[in-house]
Amino acid sequence: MIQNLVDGILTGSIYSLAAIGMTMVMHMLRFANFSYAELLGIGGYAALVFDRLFAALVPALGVAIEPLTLTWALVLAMLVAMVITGASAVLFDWLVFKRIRAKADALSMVFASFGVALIVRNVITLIFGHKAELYSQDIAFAVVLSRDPMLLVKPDQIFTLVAALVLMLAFHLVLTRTTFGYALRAVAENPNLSQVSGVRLSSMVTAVWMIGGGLSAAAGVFYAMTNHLSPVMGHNFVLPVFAATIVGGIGSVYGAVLGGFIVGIASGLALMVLPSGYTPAMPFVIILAVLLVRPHGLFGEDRDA
Amino acid sequence: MSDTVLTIEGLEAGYVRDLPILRNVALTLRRQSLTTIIGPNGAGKSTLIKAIAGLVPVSAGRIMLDGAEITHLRPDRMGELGLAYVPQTDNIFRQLSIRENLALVMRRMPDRASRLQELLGVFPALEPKLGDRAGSLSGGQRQMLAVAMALARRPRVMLMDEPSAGLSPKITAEVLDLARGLTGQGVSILLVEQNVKQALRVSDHCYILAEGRNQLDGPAAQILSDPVVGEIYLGGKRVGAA
Amino acid sequence: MIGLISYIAFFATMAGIMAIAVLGLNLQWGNTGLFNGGVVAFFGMGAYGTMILGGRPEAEQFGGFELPFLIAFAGGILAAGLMAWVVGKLTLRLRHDYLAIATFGVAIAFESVTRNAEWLTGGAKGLRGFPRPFEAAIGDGFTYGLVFLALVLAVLIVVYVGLERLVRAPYGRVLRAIREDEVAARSLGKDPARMRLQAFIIGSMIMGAAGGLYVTFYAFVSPQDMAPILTFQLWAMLIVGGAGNNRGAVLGAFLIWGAWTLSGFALARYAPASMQLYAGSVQYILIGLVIVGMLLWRPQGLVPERIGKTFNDRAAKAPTNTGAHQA
Amino acid sequence: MSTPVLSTKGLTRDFGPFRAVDGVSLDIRPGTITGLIGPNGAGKTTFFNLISGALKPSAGQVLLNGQDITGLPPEALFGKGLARTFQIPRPFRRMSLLENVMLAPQGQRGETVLGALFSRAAVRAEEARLRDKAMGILEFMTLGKLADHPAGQISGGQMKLLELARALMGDPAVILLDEPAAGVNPSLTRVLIERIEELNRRGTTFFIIEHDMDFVMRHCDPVIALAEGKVVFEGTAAEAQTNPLLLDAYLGAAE
Amino acid sequence: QDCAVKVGVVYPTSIDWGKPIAATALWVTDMINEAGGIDGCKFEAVLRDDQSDPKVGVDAAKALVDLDKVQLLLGTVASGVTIPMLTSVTAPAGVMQMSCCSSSNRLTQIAAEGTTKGLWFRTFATSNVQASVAAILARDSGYKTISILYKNDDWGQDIAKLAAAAFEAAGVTVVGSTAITDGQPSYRAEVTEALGAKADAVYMAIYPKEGISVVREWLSLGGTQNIIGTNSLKSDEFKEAVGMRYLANFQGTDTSTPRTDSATAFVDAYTAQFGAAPSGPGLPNSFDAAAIALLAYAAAGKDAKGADIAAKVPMVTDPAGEKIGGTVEGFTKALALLKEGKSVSYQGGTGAVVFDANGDVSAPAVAWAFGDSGIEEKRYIPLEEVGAFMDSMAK
Ligand SMILES: Nc1ncnc2c1ncn2[C@@H]1O[C@H](COP(=O)(O)OP(=O)(O)OP(=O)(O)O)[C@@H](O)[C@H]1O
Ligand SMILES: Nc1ncnc2c1ncn2[C@@H]1O[C@H](COP(=O)(O)OP(=O)(O)OP(=O)(O)O)[C@@H](O)[C@H]1O
Ligand SMILES: CC(C)C[C@H](N)C(=O)O
Ligand SMILES: [Mg+2]
Ligand SMILES: [Mg+2]
Repeated sequence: MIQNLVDGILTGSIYSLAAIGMTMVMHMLRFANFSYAELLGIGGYAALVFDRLFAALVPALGVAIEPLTLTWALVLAMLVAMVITGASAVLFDWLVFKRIRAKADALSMVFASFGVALIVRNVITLIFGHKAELYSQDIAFAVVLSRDPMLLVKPDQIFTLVAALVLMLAFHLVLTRTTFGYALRAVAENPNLSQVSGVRLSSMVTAVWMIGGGLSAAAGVFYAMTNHLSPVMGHNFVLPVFAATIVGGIGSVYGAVLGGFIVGIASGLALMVLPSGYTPAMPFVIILAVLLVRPHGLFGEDRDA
Repeated sequence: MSDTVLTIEGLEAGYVRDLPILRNVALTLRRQSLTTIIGPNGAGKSTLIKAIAGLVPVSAGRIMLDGAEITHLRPDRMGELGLAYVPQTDNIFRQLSIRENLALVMRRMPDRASRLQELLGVFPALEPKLGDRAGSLSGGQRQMLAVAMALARRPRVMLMDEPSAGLSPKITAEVLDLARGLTGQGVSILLVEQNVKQALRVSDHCYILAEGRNQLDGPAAQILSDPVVGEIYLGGKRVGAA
Repeated sequence: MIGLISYIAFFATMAGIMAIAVLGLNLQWGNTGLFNGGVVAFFGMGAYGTMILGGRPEAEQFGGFELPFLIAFAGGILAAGLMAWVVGKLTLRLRHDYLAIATFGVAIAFESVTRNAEWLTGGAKGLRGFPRPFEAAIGDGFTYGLVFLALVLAVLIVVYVGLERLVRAPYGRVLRAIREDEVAARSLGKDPARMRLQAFIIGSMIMGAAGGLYVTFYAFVSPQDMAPILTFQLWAMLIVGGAGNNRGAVLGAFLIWGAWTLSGFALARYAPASMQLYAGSVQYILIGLVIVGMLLWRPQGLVPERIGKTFNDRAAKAPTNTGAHQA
Repeated sequence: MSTPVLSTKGLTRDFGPFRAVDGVSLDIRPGTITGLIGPNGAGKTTFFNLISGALKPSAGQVLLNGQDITGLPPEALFGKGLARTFQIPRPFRRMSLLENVMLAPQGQRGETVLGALFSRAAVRAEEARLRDKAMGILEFMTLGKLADHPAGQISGGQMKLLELARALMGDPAVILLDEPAAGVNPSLTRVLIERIEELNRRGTTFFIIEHDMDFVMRHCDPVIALAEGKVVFEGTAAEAQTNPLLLDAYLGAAE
Repeated sequence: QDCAVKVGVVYPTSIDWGKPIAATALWVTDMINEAGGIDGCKFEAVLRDDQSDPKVGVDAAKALVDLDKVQLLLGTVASGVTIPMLTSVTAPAGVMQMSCCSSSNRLTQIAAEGTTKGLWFRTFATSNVQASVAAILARDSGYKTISILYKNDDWGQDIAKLAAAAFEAAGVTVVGSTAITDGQPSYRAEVTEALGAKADAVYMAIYPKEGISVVREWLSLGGTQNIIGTNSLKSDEFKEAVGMRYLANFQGTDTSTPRTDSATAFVDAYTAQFGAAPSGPGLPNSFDAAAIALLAYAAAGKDAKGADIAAKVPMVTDPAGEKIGGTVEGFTKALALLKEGKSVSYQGGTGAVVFDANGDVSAPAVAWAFGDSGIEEKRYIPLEEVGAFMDSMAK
């Protein structure tokens, strides 16, 4: 029970991380972006390439930072990957979304993003193959926090959790306390009016993609650290990340993080109440329940009000 | 420095390609003057203002601000050049608080704290609501906020699209007086109003727009007293309705 | 030659079945603005319902009532409608993305049930065994393909005509008004909750009909048919064809399904042998490019919604003459 | 004195700690054009929202023709002959102006599934009739030329007119208008007033929020003023004009 | 000679483990062409991807049958796709279909009903064999309790049930059975659940894709390294991703062949061809399916219909015939013999394949393990032993 709860929170922290970016991208660009989760894949693989490169160039970087499996090489690679992923997100926007945004409604964007997701995922497959890839062959053993009740956690996961919480706080403060944050929210609500209020639309769009891309790259790396890389990982993340975003309420950073935990915990506890085959449905049942009580998610706002 | 601050020549603009709403519109705004544009609903007044602010694509003609062409400038650059715009509808950010709305437009201003106090002095009704979501404001309160946002950056030229719509008579008078007063402080104002009589009383000059074209212009007082104009545009008497 | 006709008939059957489902979706989204992210669940409910009622009995398996085709088919449609009623009651007060994810959840839950509730749905191995209508009389060869196509087209036409009547009539006007602005519609005396639920149920029943035809055609259904990809395909058809326009919906179904199969076909035929193994990935990339390209080229869809097109012929309108602002 | 067509008893609405409408009790007599004035933020629109069912009251009652309609949803009230317009227009943006207006009448046969599918001839006839009527109203509002235009692509003032056209189309017994003249060209306002008065002569009751004092003075009787959620004045327009309280807080020195 | 005889191949090439299965089928086609082809013509394999989606698979099959006029179709993996292809396309059109990998019992049932008209074959034994072997291994390793993790699809549900029965029959208590649904980002909850049972060993009937996540998670949480896995985990990718040092106690099961060299020969030939040992499920099965079907086709002649080809299958798998291996030489010899009207006994990657009346194969089994050089066979379990065990279960 306790273990399932803790597992849920730890797994959820990756969803949370990705959902922070997702909620901002969705809020500002006003469409459900199915290609967002593919950025996890881009980030994960970009980090793989640079991790190998850095570790080969400077072998000293290749040692793990105890007690994590994270190496300095991977830390650096992750930073590079965040930039690369952000930049590719900006590129997709420039190539596709910007052009459609100019002419059509949100739903065309949704489906364009679906198309982009297909392309990205399969290009990754063509480049890296179907095989699973790992940053480190080592299996990071969980440490025993308590024997009764039995409680096991992996240091990497704790690290991810802390990172998610710190980033959440940072972004929430940015959005609610800085004029940059006001500008992001203003663009989300009314692009025209924000322009005449002196906000440069294209820089805000770029900023939000860079942030979203960077966060999802981090999520991708953290995920691959505790699991592994595969071209379909983005695809596997689409739903939980969406769910987290929606449960939290689109546009709310706190909501995204809480939503991530809720989805994680729901998956963790599902097995206690349902036969194992039904677990994939569990997060959605929770979402349904949350939305029935709060139709705009936990912290979401009614756009029409 | 020339006497005119804003010049529009042969302007053609519209929302969709090949369907101009404005045709060959010309207008000059004299420095420190209050010029009002009036005309029937759907005449193209808002479109004209939006075209100046860079929100509607211009297919022909030129817009000059202080001798520099701003025709195809991005809307967010206009503020830096001292041009402010109060839209007719959707003119506040509903999801942001009043304070955030104002902070947003003042974000590059060093003296934003004191400026905020000045603005609240002009619209005291906003003061108790500073922390509220702007979407919860009444129609008139929203209008006050919108004007305050435009004023915040101390523009040299202000474009105001029906700022008085929805305001109580008292506040309407105050806003119009405020506009008048601003011209004394070096601001030039281009106003669109349906509240014609009150607006013209404080204006220097008046343009009449109909069906996307210039119809008439002249000193405000003269337009106000012109019996024909009064009949057609000022609600003096009813003409030609089906 | 016969081969070509046979294949075209087969293709048209599949595309026709999907077109039916897309029409149902168009009523929900194009006209009512309901973002149904769980289309496959209603399609599936029609499919499983039809199969359980019409299929052959099997050991340790509920269902297999061997009801006549038409009754089983109607039962499947009703089952889809019933599910829509329950789901609609629960979720229709949600908006946009929220409704989409909630209905998506319903579809995932539905898939879970089909995968795991073995006694009811056969579990992952699926349900099988359905004597297709007239098959005994015609045999299962080429002619049967044509007959079945005729059946599908007949259903498609009935659904198309019915929906055209609905959406061109004041009924459709109310739906669109609710889609545009619920508050305003309510202030004009329209009941959004009731209308939405109605449109949702009707649309879902149409999807259920498509599902019923689908299992009848394949005589087999399994959770593999319940994958979210179907929801995506149907949506893509609607968006590419033009939401809000029934002709667009049908056109989109044929085009996207055509693109889906043609890309596989073209790769099999023309791609160099070394590429063959990457065909899957390349095909997905192609499909992605087609969708993105279409949206870049015609974001409103091939046949966009026509605003103002109502029940009566446009020409009946009197010439207008306004003079108030002719100075 | 005839029984009020609309009355409120102690109507109250709180937004959190803020009381926007504070125990308003009012009677609207049938056949009047009652004006509602008051400073910005006085609670006028909120009051309309409470009457029309768009908002639920925190306390108090609304009666329509003596029948308690408190808390009924707007769609039910429209059927009972109560229509309202919005201060900030809410057009059905991706529908033509004509469709916007034709939507309004209650109980159209073609609005049911069965009617739409099977009573084609009847529906067609009904539509033809509604179309003529709607076109008439649009022409009158100077919107005839735009009948086929999407309502999302008209000017701000035109949207206000459309708002009014929709309300008129339903032939309601009571119409609540929220600032019908704001943003409307004065010449056209005159036309609107004529129409309102004509309908009024035929028995329609109007309850109008308006800041245009010309309008209120000339056409509204009685006039009610709201301030900070409370009724502060009830009387004739002339009395309102000289009421010191109103002069100070609402009309201002300029008037 | 410019003539070509088209053969349909439908496998899920867009899915990781599908690609090598398809590659194997194409490789066999090349070998048989090199060995002489059919009536002086070449086989032309027309490969289509089914994306593991029934609609797409059926469409591909339909196009192959109608437009390319194939009389033989190889495919596919997922039973959920194979079944509608078979019942709505190939069987009605009289086309022969042979699959490498579909293991659903339902296919046996369909064949038994006569729906397939004898046109259906598969080189994959139904899951009974592997389940029995798993139980034998568990018993012989002295495990008292076992926890089952299974892929939540047709195959997995089936094998999990069979295995549970087999374990109980062997005196190994099943203390938990957890479904692994693919496409989940994390299997932590499932693993935690399975760990809770604290079993001596764990039985894994999953694919490498989830397997890597599940096993790494399992091990990192301190799960036992006593693992019994199905043939689906026979994968270098799996071995590498998990790491040899954790797989010392791993025992795999698979169907096999009476200890001939043919299985080893297949592994060597495959390694030479593709530069890596055969990993992933169904590769020898794909090889054999293609080889048997194409040899039968060649024997039937280039104008043969599906039924004619099917009729020749027993000639290729005749235990009394001359043994031929899965090499170009073997195929050359086989083609010559078949032309003379003699039957051959094909010895393939899965051994001497024999189909029963429903197109099913039965097979002896092996236990295998991961070794430094790849996959190593540890123990051969003859048909009799498997059979005896199954009989003991039936009581
Ligand atoms: N949804 C809401 N949440 C919080 N406060 C609200 C809400 N709606 C209105 N208010 C507040 O209630 C008060 C009355 O608003 P209302 O819109 O009724 O004013 P009004 O009299 O119509 O003003 P105006 O003439 O400016 O339109 C205002 O102070 C407003 O800020
Ligand atoms: N978003 C839009 N897209 C397309 N056409 C539009 C749009 N907005 C306005 N129009 C068209 O442009 C014409 C002029 O509109 P505009 O808003 O400039 O009028 P206006 O003079 O400001 O009227 P009002 O006094 O009613 O505000 C309208 O008749 C309308 O047909
Ligand atoms: C082991 C797998 C290759 C079997 C396959 N999953 C089937 O459905 O039969
Ligand atoms: Mg305007
Ligand atoms: Mg108001």
